[in-house]
Amino acid sequence: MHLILFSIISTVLLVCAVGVVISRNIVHSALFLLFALISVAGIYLVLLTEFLAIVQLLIYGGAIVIVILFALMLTRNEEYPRIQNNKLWPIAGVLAVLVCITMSVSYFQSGAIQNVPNTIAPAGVKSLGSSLFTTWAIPFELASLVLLVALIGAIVIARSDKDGN
Amino acid sequence: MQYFWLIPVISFIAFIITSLIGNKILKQAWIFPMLAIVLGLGIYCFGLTEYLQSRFDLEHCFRSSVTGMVGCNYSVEWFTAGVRGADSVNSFLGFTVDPLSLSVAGLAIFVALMVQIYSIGYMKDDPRFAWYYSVQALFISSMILLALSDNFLLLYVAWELVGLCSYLLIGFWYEKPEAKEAAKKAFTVTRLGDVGLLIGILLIWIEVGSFNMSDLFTQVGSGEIASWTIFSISGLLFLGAMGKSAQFPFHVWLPDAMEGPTPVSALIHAATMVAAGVYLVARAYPLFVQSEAMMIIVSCVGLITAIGAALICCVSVDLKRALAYSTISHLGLMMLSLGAFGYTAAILHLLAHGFSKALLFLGSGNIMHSIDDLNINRMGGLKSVLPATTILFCIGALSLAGIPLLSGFWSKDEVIVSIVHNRNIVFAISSMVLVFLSGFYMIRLIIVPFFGSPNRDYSHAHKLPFVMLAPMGVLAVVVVLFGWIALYMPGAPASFGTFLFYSHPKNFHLEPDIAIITLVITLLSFGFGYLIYVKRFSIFQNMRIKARLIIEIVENKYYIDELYQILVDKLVLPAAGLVALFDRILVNDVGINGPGYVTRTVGSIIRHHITGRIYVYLALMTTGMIVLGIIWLGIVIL
Amino acid sequence: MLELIHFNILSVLLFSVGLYGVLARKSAILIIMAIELMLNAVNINFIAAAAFNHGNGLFTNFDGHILTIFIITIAAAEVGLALALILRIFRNKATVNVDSFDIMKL
Amino acid sequence: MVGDSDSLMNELYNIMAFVLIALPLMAALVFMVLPNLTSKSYWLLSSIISVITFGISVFLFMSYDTLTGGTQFSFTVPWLDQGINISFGLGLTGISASMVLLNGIVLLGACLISGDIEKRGRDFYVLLLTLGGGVFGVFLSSDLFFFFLFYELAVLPMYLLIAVWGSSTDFGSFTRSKEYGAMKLMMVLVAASVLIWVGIIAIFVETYLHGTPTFAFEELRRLSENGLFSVEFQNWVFLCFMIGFGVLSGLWPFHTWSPDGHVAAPTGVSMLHAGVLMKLGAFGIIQIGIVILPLGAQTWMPLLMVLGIVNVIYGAVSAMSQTDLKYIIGYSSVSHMGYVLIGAATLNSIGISGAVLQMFSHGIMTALMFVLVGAIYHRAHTRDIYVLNGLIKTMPHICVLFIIAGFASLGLPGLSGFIAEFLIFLGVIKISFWIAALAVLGAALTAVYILRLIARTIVGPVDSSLSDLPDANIYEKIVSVALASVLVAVGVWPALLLDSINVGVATIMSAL
Repeated sequence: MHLILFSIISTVLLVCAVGVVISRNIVHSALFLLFALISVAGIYLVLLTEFLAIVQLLIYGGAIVIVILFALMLTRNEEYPRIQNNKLWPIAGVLAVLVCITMSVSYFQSGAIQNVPNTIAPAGVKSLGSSLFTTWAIPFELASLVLLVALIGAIVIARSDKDGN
Repeated sequence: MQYFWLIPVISFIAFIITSLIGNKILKQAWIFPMLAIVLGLGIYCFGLTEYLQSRFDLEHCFRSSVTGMVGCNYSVEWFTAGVRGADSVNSFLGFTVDPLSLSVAGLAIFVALMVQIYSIGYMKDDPRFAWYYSVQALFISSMILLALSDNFLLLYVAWELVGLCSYLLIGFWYEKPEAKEAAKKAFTVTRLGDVGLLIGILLIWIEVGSFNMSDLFTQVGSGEIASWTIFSISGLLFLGAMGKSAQFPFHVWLPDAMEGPTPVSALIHAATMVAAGVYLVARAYPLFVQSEAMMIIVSCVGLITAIGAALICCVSVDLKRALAYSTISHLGLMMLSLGAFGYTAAILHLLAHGFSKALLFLGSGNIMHSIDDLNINRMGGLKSVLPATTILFCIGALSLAGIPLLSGFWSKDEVIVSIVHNRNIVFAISSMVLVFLSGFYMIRLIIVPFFGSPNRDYSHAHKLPFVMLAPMGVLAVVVVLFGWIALYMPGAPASFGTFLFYSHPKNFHLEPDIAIITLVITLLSFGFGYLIYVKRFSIFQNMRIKARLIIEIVENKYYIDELYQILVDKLVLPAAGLVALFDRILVNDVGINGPGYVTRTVGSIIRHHITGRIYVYLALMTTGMIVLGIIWLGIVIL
Repeated sequence: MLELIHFNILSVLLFSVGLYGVLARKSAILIIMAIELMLNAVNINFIAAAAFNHGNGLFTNFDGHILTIFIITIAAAEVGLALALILRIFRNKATVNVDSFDIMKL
Repeated sequence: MVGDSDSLMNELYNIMAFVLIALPLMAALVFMVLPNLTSKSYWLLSSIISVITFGISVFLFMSYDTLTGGTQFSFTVPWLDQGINISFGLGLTGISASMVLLNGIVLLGACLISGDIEKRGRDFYVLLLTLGGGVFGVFLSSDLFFFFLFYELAVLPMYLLIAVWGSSTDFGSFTRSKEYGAMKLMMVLVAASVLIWVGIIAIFVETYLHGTPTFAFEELRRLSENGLFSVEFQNWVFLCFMIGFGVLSGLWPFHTWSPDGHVAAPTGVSMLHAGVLMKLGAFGIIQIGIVILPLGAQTWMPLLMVLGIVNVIYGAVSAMSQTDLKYIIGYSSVSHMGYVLIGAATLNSIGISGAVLQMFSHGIMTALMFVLVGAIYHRAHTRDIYVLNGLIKTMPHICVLFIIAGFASLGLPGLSGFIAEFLIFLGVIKISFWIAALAVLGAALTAVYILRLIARTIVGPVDSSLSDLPDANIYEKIVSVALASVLVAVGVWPALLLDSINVGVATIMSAL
């Protein structure tokens, strides 16, 4: 049952992901990305991690894709339909395949996954929360600082320099 | 005698003063050098008297067991290098007073004084009058130092300094290309000989452990030094002597050196500096006599030089150059004499030749001063224009030709005696040929310029000032009287043979048969010259045409200069050019720039991967990752 | 039966697709999207590893989840900044084609 | 109070060596923060500084007690002592006394002569003083780490000094730009200093492994005497030192940076370059290589001697066919530094003291030559000896001094070069007759190219285009006369320097 669900979701995920990288129209790419990210949330659900699935939907599906669409809108020009692969794309394909092979082989070769239990346990949101706010409290606060800096940085960078020019 | 060191020092001070302020007192610039040399002569005379009158019981004086002469040594330390006491070299500023140094120093001081007086007249209109006198003072200083020094290092110092003065004075009129080339040639050629001298001195130090001459002679005398070493040391020293005394094949610089002012030729290139080589051989005589082979080499070099130069002198048309060749010839004769164990004879000839040749050069200076020309074929009949000069010149020339009672006669006779006694018949006959040749060229130099009919108009001839004639007169008196010291005079402290000798005193004695033979040969040569140049016998003119080739070779100085020129032009300079090219092309452009070029080329090839496009960097990064992954996998699998 | 290795392989495939997108496409925005895919691949890996890493159904260790949360956070920040940069560049160059961003060349 | 002022004087006396290094470096720093003054005022200030350093170097030289010997004016401050033991140590030995004096003289001369620098005056004097301070540091350091630090400090300013204030020359068949000269000099010297640094680190590691980590000379020397360094170790480390330091002394075949550097460098920099910088290498070989690695020295000295004699002959022959004044002097420097290398390679006290004396003498002589060549170039705007002629008519002062320098170069007795070369010959002939013979021949070859130079440019008929050039200005006169008098003084009375050099050499010999 889980396996079937997993197969369906991961097929959708991979198809959407391929759609993102080969679609000629960039807006289609963005939509494919949205579906791909939602599929990832599905994977999380398969892994019984519902909290992260929700976070995934909210942040990726909600925020990031929207931001990307905004960016697309702001940088819209007539060359979008013509944006093609660059000259390196065959090499890129080869490299991607190579990475895929190397990493897969590594997974099969490494002994790290031999001794894990083959059942999935649900992660309780409560214990996750307590871990996040006790053991990981300082990194968590730092992450918020990073977000703040990124926010300010994004504003500073993106703002049109009326006073500069 | 212990004040002898003052002589060079005073002259050196005069040199400094004159070169500093000389141009401010231009016409009076002669005062300080002259003062120095007069003082020097005073000190010298005082010391000489002291030496002659002493019973040699003075402090610092002792009789050398090797040379047999009494020498007085005075020295102070100059410098020490290296670890004191263990492995070091000590050198001393020391001088020795013995008959040899007294003779040569006396010659130098006396001739220098005469030449300096003469120069007041000769050089008076020269814009570099002061410079002339200051270099003269430096020369005297170093020449006296050369004669007095008691160790080889100091001798070498003085040796190079006289070479420097010679260089500066040959190039005195340095605007003339010939003068500057001649100066360069003189210094370079003598310097080549000095390479030998310096190596010889180094070898002496290795063998003896000091530069001191008497140390060396003691060790040589005691037979501690291998004969091969003695041969090589004396050979190397002789190389230096050959360079300085213009012996074949180093003789080429001396004729060109006549580009300098004539008084300089008289002092440096006739009487004193060129005799330094002979002096060096005489100085190191205890070394030379230990090596029979070396003595033969010395004689042979002397003989070849003497005959070769005499032949050139017979055809030379430039008065000063002819005199220069005559000087070379006489220096060769002195070497020959030294090689034939005629030690005393050689030194006596050195002195007699010095006085006479100085007189001759000053005579040619008079001619130069009056008519500004030195080609003897353009003169003739000068006796009516320059009567005093004619007489003085004749005295000098006849003395060198070996006319009895003049000083040259005594010394030459002694030289011939020692050659005849100590060398084989070839040398004896050659020396007779030499006597003939020297008689012939001297009579030629008398007849052609001074007698016969004038070949040019002398109406513009300058008058000679008294200041030029007076020193020549004094020199002439010396030339006439000097030879008599060879003989034992009642009342005199010693004859020259008992004053200056090697190993044991030996009075001179005239050997009548040899004296008569040489005299006859000389007179024959005079007659021969008379027939050619006065009677102008046609038979000789024909001979001249017949022997054209030979004469041409002699007139061109056996093409030795050309040979050297070719050697330098075709061998040395191209070789140097090749080395420079090698340096620039191979060492620099290939060796140094090469790696740089390779680095740059490789860099400019591989920098093309820097396209500035992010995906290229990422692709490379990914490749690297894959490679690392594969390596990791390889490690894990294996 | 669902095993960890399935998730690993899914993650590898997703990562490779993302990598292809980053390397092959010209549009800067598309590259960012591909990067998001790669990040998600990593996230899947983390979560999967965490989900299978338990003792008898009890979690002792939330590191995988926590890291994913951080990655999502950083991804949000990164996208914001990256898009700001792209906007900036677009304003200067009127294009988002990375072929024209080659001023890093010497 | 008397006691206080006495102790103050004592204090000052003890840190004199430090003051000598610090003064020019501090001055350079101060110049950097000073407001923009004119080039002339920077020149004035740095001249004052160099007069003071000259005074201190004379003081140090005079106060070096030759009876006590050893290292005097020691001054040590620990710097990094946790397990590494680097200390900032200074000290004056018999050899460095004369080298410090040399640098004092040449730095003063170089400052005085550079009054005509207009472009970026402040930067020029900052770099010049840094260079001078660095050289003082090298001569005075008693710690390998700081030795190397100062060594680099002395080398690096050279690049900018040549590249910015130098001159490019077109020789017809090839050109040498100032950038090229500077770049080559820098590249070669830095590559060489890598070798030195490798050697220094190797020595340190060796001491570290034996539990006595140190960079200090005295300590290293003691360890070496106790047999810490094996023969194999000494052999390869000394080879590093020999080549690394040798390159700085113009060791064949790594010498071409030197003539090209001279051709490009401005006058004052040329003086320091040939006068002092090239001495650093030989100083390193003598003071560090031989003392710390005596066995390695014994292994490699035959090679160094052969390379040295190649330097002598090769440099002289190359100089013979050069047409540019600076090239001739540059190659003559290569030739003369060959004598220094030979002298060091003799490993006997006479040869080494000759080498040190030659370093001094050549430093002064070549500085003098560059002053004069710079003056000629400044006036005639060419250095081609086929264009220049009869200069003595128009520039008697410059030319007479040039002739003196030339004769010092060809080893005329009475000038310092002779004694130095003679001592080297003596040292060499104890080792090999033929090397000595070649060395003497090299001196004769020197005569050939010096006389050729004099005959071509100085004497002879004068060209009309050169007939109205002015003679030396007052600074050139002061500097050149002072340098020439040093040449004469040392030549006439070499004991002036030899006394302290002998003491220094004795220390070195005791290490062998």
